[in-house]
Amino acid sequence: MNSRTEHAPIIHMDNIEKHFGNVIALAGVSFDVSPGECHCLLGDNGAGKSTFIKTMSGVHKPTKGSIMFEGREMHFDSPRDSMEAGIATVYQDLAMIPLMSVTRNFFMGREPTKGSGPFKRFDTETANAITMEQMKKMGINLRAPDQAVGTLSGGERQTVAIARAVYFGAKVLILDEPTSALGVRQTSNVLATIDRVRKDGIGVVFITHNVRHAMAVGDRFTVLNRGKTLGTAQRGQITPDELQDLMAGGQELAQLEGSLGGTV
Amino acid sequence: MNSRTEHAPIIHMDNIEKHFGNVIALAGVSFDVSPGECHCLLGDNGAGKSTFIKTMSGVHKPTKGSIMFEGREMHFDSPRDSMEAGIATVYQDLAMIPLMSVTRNFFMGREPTKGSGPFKRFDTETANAITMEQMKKMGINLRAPDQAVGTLSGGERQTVAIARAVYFGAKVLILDEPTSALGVRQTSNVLATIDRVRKDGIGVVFITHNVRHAMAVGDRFTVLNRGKTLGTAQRGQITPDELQDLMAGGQELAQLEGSLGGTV
Amino acid sequence: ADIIVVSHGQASDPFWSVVKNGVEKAAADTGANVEYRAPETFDMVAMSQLIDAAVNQEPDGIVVSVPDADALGPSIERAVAAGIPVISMNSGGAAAKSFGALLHVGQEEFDAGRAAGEKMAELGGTSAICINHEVGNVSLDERCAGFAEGFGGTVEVLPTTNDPAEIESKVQASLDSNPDVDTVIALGASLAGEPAVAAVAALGRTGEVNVGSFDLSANFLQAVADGNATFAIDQQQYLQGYLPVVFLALHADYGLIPGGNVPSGPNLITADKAAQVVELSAEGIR
Amino acid sequence: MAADSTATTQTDERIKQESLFTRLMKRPELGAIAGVILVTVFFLFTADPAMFSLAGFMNFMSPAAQLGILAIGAALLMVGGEFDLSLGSMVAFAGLFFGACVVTFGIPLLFAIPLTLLFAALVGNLNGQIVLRTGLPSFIVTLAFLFILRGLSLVGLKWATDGSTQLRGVREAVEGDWLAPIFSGEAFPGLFVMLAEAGLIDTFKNGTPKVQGIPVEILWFVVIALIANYVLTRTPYGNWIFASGGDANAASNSGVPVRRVKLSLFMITACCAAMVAIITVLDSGSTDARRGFQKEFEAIIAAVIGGCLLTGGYGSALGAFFGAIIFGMVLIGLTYTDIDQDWYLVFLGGMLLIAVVFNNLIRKRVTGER
Amino acid sequence: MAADSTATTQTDERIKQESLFTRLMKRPELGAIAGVILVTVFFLFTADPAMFSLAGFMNFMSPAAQLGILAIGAALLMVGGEFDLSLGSMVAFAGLFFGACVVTFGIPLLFAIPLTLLFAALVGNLNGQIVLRTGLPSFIVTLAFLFILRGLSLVGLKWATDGSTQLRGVREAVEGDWLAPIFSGEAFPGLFVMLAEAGLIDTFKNGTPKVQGIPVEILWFVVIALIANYVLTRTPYGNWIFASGGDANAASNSGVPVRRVKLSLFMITACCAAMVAIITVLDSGSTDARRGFQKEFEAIIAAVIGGCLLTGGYGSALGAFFGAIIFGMVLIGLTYTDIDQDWYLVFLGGMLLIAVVFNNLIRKRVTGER
Ligand SMILES: Nc1ncnc2c1ncn2[C@@H]1O[C@H](COP(=O)(O)OP(=O)(O)OP(=O)(O)O)[C@@H](O)[C@H]1O
Ligand SMILES: Nc1ncnc2c1ncn2[C@@H]1O[C@H](COP(=O)(O)OP(=O)(O)OP(=O)(O)O)[C@@H](O)[C@H]1O
Ligand SMILES: [Mg+2]
Ligand SMILES: [Mg+2]
Repeated sequence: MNSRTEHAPIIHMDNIEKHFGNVIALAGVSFDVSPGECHCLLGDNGAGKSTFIKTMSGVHKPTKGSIMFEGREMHFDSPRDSMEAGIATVYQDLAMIPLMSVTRNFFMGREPTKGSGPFKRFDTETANAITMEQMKKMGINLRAPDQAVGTLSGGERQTVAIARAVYFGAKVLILDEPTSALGVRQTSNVLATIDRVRKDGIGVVFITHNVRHAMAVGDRFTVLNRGKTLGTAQRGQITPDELQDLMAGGQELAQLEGSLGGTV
Repeated sequence: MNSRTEHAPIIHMDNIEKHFGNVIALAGVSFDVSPGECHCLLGDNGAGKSTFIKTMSGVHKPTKGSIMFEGREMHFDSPRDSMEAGIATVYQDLAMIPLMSVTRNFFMGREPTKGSGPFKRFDTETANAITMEQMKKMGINLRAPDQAVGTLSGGERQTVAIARAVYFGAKVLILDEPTSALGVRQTSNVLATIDRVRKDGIGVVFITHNVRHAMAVGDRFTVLNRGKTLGTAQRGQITPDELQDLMAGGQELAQLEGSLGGTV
Repeated sequence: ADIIVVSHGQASDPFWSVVKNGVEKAAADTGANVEYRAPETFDMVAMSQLIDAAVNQEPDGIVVSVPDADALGPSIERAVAAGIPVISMNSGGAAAKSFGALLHVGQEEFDAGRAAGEKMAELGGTSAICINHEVGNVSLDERCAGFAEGFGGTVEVLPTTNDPAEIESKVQASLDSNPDVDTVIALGASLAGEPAVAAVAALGRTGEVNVGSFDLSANFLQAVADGNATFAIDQQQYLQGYLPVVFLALHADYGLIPGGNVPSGPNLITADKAAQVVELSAEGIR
Repeated sequence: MAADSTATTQTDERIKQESLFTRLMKRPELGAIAGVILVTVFFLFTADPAMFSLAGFMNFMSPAAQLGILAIGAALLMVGGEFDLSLGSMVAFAGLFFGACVVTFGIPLLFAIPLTLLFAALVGNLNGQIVLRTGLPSFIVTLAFLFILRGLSLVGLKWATDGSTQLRGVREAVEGDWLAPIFSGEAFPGLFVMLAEAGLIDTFKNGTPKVQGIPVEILWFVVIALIANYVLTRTPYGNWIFASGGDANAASNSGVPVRRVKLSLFMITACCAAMVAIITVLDSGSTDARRGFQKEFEAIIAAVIGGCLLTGGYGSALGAFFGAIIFGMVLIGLTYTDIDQDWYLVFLGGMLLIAVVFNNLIRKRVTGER
Repeated sequence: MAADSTATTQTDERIKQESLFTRLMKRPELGAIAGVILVTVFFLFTADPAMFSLAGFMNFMSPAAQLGILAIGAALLMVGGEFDLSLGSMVAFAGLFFGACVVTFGIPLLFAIPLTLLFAALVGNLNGQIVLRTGLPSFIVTLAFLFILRGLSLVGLKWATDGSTQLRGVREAVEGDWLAPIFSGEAFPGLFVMLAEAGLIDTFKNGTPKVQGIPVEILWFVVIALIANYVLTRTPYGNWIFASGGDANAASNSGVPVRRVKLSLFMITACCAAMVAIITVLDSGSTDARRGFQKEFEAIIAAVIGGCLLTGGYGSALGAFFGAIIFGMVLIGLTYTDIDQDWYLVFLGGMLLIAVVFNNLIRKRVTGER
């Protein structure tokens, strides 16, 4: 695996705060990702992970704090801006339109075209073929590319979102609990995919609640708790059990674990 | 754990088929749950698990097949019917109204009242207190019970749905991937809860993609694949690795697993 | 004989329902097969399409009202070109004649307005409001314009919707904020005239403020008879429906047609005559 | 929605202190109050002072009340996720039914009023049944009923009057009926005479008070708004309405009897229309084929001004209450000003826009950002 | 939506065979065709045979075409998740602008037409800007413009004509302008004279053909429908429209420029209204303050009949095309029957209801169940 001192970070978030009305979701979080690194963002439910990566990808405007992208300070006004800068995101809610077909969702906002001038049109055949192929790579055999996303199963839908982000991923790939609804085979595929894109020099931000998934691909681990950073650790500096304790907010899990037999 | 021969099954689904237009989602699945048993329903993405439990809880009408509840044939016309029969369900999409508060979602359809006659009204205080308490039991400290569900984090939202089903659960509790978005601590709580309600004599149907979660609480394991039953096994008759292979549809996982280090 | 009547007023409009009753009476009297058609709002484009539809059915005669000669002209010319006799009624007589209509039965809205204005001026009015319950309906606009010309003093147009409660409130508001107003003219008796009478009464100024109205309604006539309102202007629109149909039926059967226009109004109904008309109005004849 | 605020006992470091003002402004109905204040201030500066005399107040409140009763029905239905475009035609149709009961058949009010409400509820039920059975959008189904009921009113009127479009004589028919004062005219006339004698309110030269009482529709309006607000925020049924409108699928999956809720809402809305019909027919003593024309539209406007979402699942009855008042004030208030009446529609539109933009701005400023 | 159907090479045991008929019926526009057929059959039995002569066909198609051009604009906007209630007022306002250009300022059509379209686009842009900046529902914002534009038309007309509400003399002003035949009157008159001489089409007694050509609005209607359909189903922009309407948040998160899409849709819709204004003003030679009254309503009806969802994200331009034809046929067709005008609205409503219920039934029967 790459060692992180090799490269300057591609994105660096400094002391980010985010308030919603009177709710303080983030109370100062710093974070960075380097090219070719998989940085896992971990933490309890409601810790602020999703809110944090949404400020990174331009959905939310930070209340305070700065975002440096490739060394320059950036103000993303919309997700389109961050996308153009080279950040691809799988949101926890997937950002899909249920009434639209799989293909149309896959290419939403970045449609392939053929023809030119006024006859430049959506290249349906190419789009369909790419969609089927990318989905197959992730272990899902779609019945037809024009099925509405709303009628897909939970895991199928999640796979579409991941395949899309990976296909268009440029410099940074952000994955918010990408494996939560996936089957065994699909999960393996996604983890393998993370491994592959990282080797291509892309920076990956990976959010998960599964310690084993995190340990399988992570180079660094940052744990959030109640809107604050609890700490960051390099791969090898921390055991799975320590990490699990951190993720649960440092609480005593021994008793529960005992009754259920080890790491969950 | 209870041995399943002790009781007659509380619900018995026989040879269920379900077609959506030209899509065959279920091609004949049989399944039963006994009181005090946790029956895990496993399978690949798109295997038909959610569709199956939705026919069980009255959301879908089966195209073919029969449903026996406590020995009598039942035709659930709506989820309300199945609920009244004593089935509580956590749907994969959670069935929550984003614009409504946590409390209102928690008690939706089964509001506690005070007063009588024309002055019978929603007992907000009781409802709020119960909601906060049940959420705390699951490991989530809500800021306020009147926060809109749409602004909760993914895991917080899932916890509300689970806490609701457990609170109202009567004879059968169906959980469709309840732990997918949960943190470590919350997952432990949910597994412990399953264990507890099972001991109270409630039949539990538990859908998950996580072999470790299934092995931790399951008494029986049924695996679906492409709309058909692949097989059923008793606890102790099957090893986690065998189960994992079955869940992935019996495909060869060795290679992937090798590169990522063991069970995912 | 088959005769089609195309007007610009909806069947639910109190004024036009009387026209339609006249049409029906004529149909019964002559034995002709008569259809009455109108667009559902004041819509000249739709009306020209209805005339086209009538022409396509090649009846023995067409009766039209002509509130917008430019818009309806081509359709009328098409009817004439097709050899269908056309009689205009209610409005637009001169223009219709130039398109080839045989004659006109009715009264120009502008002239009726002027007659009302002159009467109000004669009663001593100096400052008036004209309640327009369908702004942009050209025939109503003309009534107001004619009224202004005949009246001479200041005339303020009060635009309203079709809702009697709102009209009553607005008239009250208008009288309240402008105490000089001594004359109220309504462009329709049941929609605007009755609420206007109620508003004046609510302000305790019955008798001080003269209320007049176009067209008739039983309640308004009752108010005239009781002295709460001054007059109602009747254009005897029953005739505008009845006569053209009878003329066209006779034309179809025997080739007969009168040699000139028939003016059906205006006709001011004041306290002395009002009581006799109430019952007829309640039956939709006046 | 805003009903369940408890004091959480422990404090949480993840919550900022919030002022009372902010907390109040989060409620949808209070945004509408901001609109009312803005409109009032505007007219205080531009309109004739007569507008804010007691008589002027009653004068703009009474059309607002008639609209408001419809708007509250429309708001409940919109929160429940459906529309009723046949509302305005229902006013005419129920008015005809009521008028015919009273005049043609001479039924006393004690029976005529419940009969009319029952009849309206039946029509509402039919609307709802068609929407629910066919799964068509309520927009298109009730639109068909907009036409059908309007047409039937015309046909029925002609039948009931032998050819006229106006049915009259209601006032004579109900003369002396003890129920009439509850549904028409002014309430508390004695009180106002006393007030006038005490010199507390304006009188005409002859000593009778300028305002003889509170028009009953205003009282009905307030009562109905309070009941609707109570039902929506405090009862299980209210919770079901929000749930059905927010996501019918999720609500049904959680055990809310969505169909029954929606059906009952269609019936309630139709009854609101019938209520307005009864009040206006008794007040004016007659009914005609144009009654309630386009009121469905105005009712939806008032509900939206009051914070209802067109997509359902969000809104408040009190919001619709204030929305109707805003609309009524603007509608009548412009007559009190000096603006050229040709510009009337321009001002109406402009005022509406400013009122909603303003209340939206306040709400946004107060509750946070992207 | 239905554009992307490829033949998946391998077959899947989880898919049943599906007939061509079933596949066709799944498309929203084809449900509307079922409605057209039903309505046609109804009138074949009840209406004067003249309705289905060539002249009769042109006669019901030309209002359908005028409505349809608006309906297609409304449908695009609805698919994009917004409404434009100012559509009808925009017809009057653009008509006034165009009329004033031509009559008052004597500008030739070559400039007057683009100017009018540009002007309409500006107003549409303003609408859109307000909706997007304030975050208010487009329903309430465009409603304000419904009033404002209608009011401005009235004021403008009075100004342009010195006090009348009707501007006349357009026909004289454009006499001889080479662009006029493209936007008014009938196309291909020569062809129809030839056909008449050859005895292929009906003539009046005096020998002139009953139909002098295809009214240009019908041609425009067809062309605009085809273009809109192409854009919606075949271009990236079309995909963005569906996405923006389906879930603006999700679309924006996926990189769709939602604001730009919605803004452009508001402008397109306004241009459709201006187009109708130009055609009707040239055709009738005049314009008045009531032009386009309630057309916004009819346009939305036609779009909904054609399968558009009010909630956005679903619909088709061809559906709106057929929806407008259904509406136009019912509107004019009833005048070819013997029904009494009093019953007109009842039949209009009934026919609409039956047509949508029928096309819905067919679609449901064909595509599956709960
Ligand atoms: N729009 C909002 N308004 C108010 N509070 C919000 C909003 N969005 C998020 N929150 C609150 O901010 C906190 C952080 O939410 P976030 O979604 O970032 O958590 P998370 O770490 O992703 O949790 P999970 O693992 O459950 O997905 C939560 O407590 C949530 O209730
Ligand atoms: N309404 C529908 N219309 C058409 N196809 C559907 C519909 N609902 C489900 N399907 C299809 O049926 C299959 C089974 O879906 P289901 O949601 O039951 O899968 P699942 O086993 O729950 O998968 P996951 O683990 O991903 O949640 C999927 O392939 C899905 O595409
Ligand atoms: Mg999250
Ligand atoms: Mg599932």
